Amino acid sequence: KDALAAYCLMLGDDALIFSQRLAEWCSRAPELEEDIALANIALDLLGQARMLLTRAGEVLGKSEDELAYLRDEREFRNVHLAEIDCGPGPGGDFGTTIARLLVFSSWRLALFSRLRGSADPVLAAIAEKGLKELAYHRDHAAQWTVRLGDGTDESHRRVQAGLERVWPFVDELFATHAVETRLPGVAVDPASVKSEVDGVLDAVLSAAGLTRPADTRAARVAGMAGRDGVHTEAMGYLLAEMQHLHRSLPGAVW
Amino acid sequence: KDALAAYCLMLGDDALIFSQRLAEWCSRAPELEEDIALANIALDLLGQARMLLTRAGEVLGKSEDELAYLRDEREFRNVHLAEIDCGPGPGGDFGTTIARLLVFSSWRLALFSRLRGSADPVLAAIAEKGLKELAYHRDHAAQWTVRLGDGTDESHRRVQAGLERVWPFVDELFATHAVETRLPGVAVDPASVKSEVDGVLDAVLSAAGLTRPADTRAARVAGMAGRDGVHTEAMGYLLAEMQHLHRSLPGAVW
Amino acid sequence: MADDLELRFERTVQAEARIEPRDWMPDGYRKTLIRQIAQHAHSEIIGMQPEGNWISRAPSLRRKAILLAKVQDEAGHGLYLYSATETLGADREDLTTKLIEGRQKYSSIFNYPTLTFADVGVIGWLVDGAAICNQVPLCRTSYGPYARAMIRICKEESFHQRQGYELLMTMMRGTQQQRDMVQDSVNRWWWPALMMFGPPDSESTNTEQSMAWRIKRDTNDELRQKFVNMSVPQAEALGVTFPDPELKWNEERGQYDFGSPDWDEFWQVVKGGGVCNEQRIAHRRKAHEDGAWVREAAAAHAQKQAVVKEGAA
Amino acid sequence: MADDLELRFERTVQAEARIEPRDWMPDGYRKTLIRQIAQHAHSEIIGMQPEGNWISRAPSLRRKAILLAKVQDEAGHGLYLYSATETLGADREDLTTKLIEGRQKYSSIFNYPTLTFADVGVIGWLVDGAAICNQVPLCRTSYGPYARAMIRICKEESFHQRQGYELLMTMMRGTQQQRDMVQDSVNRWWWPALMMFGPPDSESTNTEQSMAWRIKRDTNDELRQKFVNMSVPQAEALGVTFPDPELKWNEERGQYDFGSPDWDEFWQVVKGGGVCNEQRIAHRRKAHEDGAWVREAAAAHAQKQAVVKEGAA
Repeated sequence: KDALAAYCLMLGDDALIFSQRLAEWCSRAPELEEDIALANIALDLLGQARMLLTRAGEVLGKSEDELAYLRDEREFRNVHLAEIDCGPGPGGDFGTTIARLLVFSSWRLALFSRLRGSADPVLAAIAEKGLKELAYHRDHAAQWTVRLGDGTDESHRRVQAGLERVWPFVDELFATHAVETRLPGVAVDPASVKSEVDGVLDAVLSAAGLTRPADTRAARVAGMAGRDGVHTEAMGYLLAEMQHLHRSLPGAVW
Repeated sequence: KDALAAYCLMLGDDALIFSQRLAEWCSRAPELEEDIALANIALDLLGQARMLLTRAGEVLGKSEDELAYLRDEREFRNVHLAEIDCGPGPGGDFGTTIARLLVFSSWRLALFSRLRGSADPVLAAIAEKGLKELAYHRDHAAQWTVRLGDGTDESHRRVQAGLERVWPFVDELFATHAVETRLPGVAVDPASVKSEVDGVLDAVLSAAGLTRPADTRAARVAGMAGRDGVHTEAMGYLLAEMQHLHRSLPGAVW
Repeated sequence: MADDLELRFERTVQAEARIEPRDWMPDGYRKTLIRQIAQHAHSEIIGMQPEGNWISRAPSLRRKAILLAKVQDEAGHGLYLYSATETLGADREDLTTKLIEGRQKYSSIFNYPTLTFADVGVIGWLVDGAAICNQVPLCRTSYGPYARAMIRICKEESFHQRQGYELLMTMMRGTQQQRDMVQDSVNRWWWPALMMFGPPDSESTNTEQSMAWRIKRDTNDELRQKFVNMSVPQAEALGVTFPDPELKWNEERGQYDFGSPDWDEFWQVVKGGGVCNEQRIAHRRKAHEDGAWVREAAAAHAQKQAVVKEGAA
Repeated sequence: MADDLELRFERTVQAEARIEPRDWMPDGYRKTLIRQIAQHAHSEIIGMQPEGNWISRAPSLRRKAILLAKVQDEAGHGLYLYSATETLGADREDLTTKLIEGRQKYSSIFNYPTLTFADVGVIGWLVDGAAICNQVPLCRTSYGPYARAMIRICKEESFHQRQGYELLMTMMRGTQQQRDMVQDSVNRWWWPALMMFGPPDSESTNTEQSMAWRIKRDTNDELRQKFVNMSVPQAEALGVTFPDPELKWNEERGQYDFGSPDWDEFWQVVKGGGVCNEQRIAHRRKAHEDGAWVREAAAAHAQKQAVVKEGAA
């Protein structure tokens, strides 16, 4: 039961935190159409996050908002890829954002497509619903990857740099976590989708004329990373902004 | 009594919020000596803030930390000049930082030099102690203003742009507030130091070969500005970062 | 011939029928429309900022989703409206340039800062409410693409308005601190909302011709009165007051009397001297400039694709 | 002649007297010193970042002031140490370039992230504690300016260490959540702190010559043991445990036995593969590059002033 809640938090926090990052683009995208598209993706992920946190909350006796707003950094279980600044902040640009979106949505799509067969009917239903959304996210990222890879020298350079920036965080996506091991039939072992995702990424990068970065592996702290609640230094600032108002008005109704 | 507390909050919040901004430079200054100097100034102002919030808290029955960490944005009474981003964030650079420091410290020095004669002995003592610090801050800013104004074309352009950026917020510094009016003999009417400060600024700008920007006046919201708790949109983010941890651990001891 | 065309145009307008992009239209009509629709589009785009300011800090996930969807809708409205100007021969890039160079205006209301989350609700209720009052008549405006865009926009804005009001209702049922936040926000936004209808009729230019062309259908003062009449009972239901001592029911007129906004402030903000004018334009400029390389890349890729297809054909 | 100088140098060092900048010294001694002092200076400067990360978020004004003053002290230490290298003919700008190009190292401990405010206390207690163990012997090092800088630095670092320990003591007397934060932080920092003494003596290079020159005075393993012996009772007083199942008192040796750090991790971090290596260097590079125009302006102004003075003379 605890493992199920932890697993829902893992998947839910990925979506919540990445959605928070994507929403930073709102009113800052390169063109109006893209402002709408990124907001759409952020909304889809926020929706997924809400369902997953709600499911975790059923087990833990907490609401989605208690889980989103009243947990401390060490209790968030999202992967580092979701939390790092890939733009519009100083940590990236649109090219980096697209690189992250491509990796994240290809990975999550593969996970969700297996999660449809989960023994937990709620997770299976969430996966079923999310599948179409994630397919759109991945297509959107793939199209932009090709456009930027093929477009101009500058766009090629930038999206390649974006790939280099996010690549060290890819390893974590496929590392099996103890929580997943404890939920056979319920959770998807991310290691099992690695070759599928690799294939997708290789195809897109090849169509875009981009080079797959060398497989480096971001270091861990005593073997721990995002799934264990050990985050990058960017995470604390993200949470401060996200949670401050909620924490400032205890007992308020929204 | 309430007016005294409000007045202490006004002067205390100016110092607290500006100190928070200056401390953002820590580990980011153009050279090591300047990293030390800006941290020094931030520390002096933080010290002034603590004494002033403590004095306000004596009247209000609150601790300095309750006042710094548990008030909402609308309860902060600092001037806008203290809160705007003048760098190292995207809202400015070292030139803008120096421009703000020059204006702020010239103004506060003039205020404190009259505040030594306050009928409130605590305020008078705080002013006496702060005077030497502020004289150093002003000198430091004046030296840099001259160095940048005289240095290279780029530095001249940047510090001039910095002056243009901060100038709309100067008007608020000299606007008499109802709280000050209600404390004759205790508070200093900021309008009374305007010509003195103008003289100082003109002398520094002239030595630096810089042009005094036209006197524009930043707009108010229904006549209200920082002293009334109406802030710029930058303030909420500053407070989220500053207060988040304190608010996250209610009942904790630091 | 020209007279003939002009006559047909006049008749179409008089008959409350629609002018379509392919129809002949007077130059003044076209220019006035482009300017008006562009300003409206700019307002939607700039209007994303004050509310967008709270997306990252929204205090519940439900409110975050609602707010993000709303700001996204505004981008969508901007898109329809820029498209409508394109049917008149305008160019989106050119209009954007005019916006960020300050040569075209947008609704001044967005030059006020959003200071608390209650502002999100009050903007929905009062600002969108005022916008709807302004826009509902435009659903019957003479230019077809504009009228159709307005129908869709008004529908979505009514939805936003209800959401804003519902947020305020929820907050008013919350803690005292929340109720104070709502009242404070109403105090700050009431007068700027009244200014959204433009200067008093006695000082307003352009109105007469625009009324004749059915681009505009009510005077500023008529719409303002309508808005006040509508808003007062809503405020009562909510439990807030408007910061206007002159506001009271006039039995004789069957309408509310109300005070006059600070028109000096209005003109100051219109002329660029509002709290956030520079910030809003700088934000838009930065987004536009930072995105230039992306738009260039997309164009270059499309160009290459076209060449490939042509070669294949 | 050279032999004569060398002899005098050797005698001075043997006699535990000080070599001063004006004295002759072997090239290898000079180079080794510059490298060692520069790395120490770089460590102070890079070390500002992990703790500086919490200044804006410090949970009380008192802790904010203490932390800001501490990080400022680190900048000061960096400054003394760069000055010491300058007495050996090194150039600060050149050393900074070497740092941001990754050609000179700094203490690997700063490549671990600070994740909670407890880390500020634990860095004070364990990291500064380990640094002091490393540095106290250097107060008697053979090169005068370095030894004098170390005396001052050690004094300040002892102060920082006490402040860090005091913060942890306070937190341990607070809420359960605070106690958990402290234990979690100790778990994350204990092994990296042990690694601060460098690889085991069996794998350490340079040690022998440095010991002969009295640049180094104890072996890595000796210092590590000393640190463990010192820290265990402090942990007990605090009420935390170290994450080492092998840690226990050895009656026979009169010392604590303890486990071996993960030396693979150590080498990975040294080689640039730690959690924050890139981030730390990028931060420093950005500050340096963003400040270039300021340093140029200061130089240009000084130049102009010098010309004016010369003209007047």
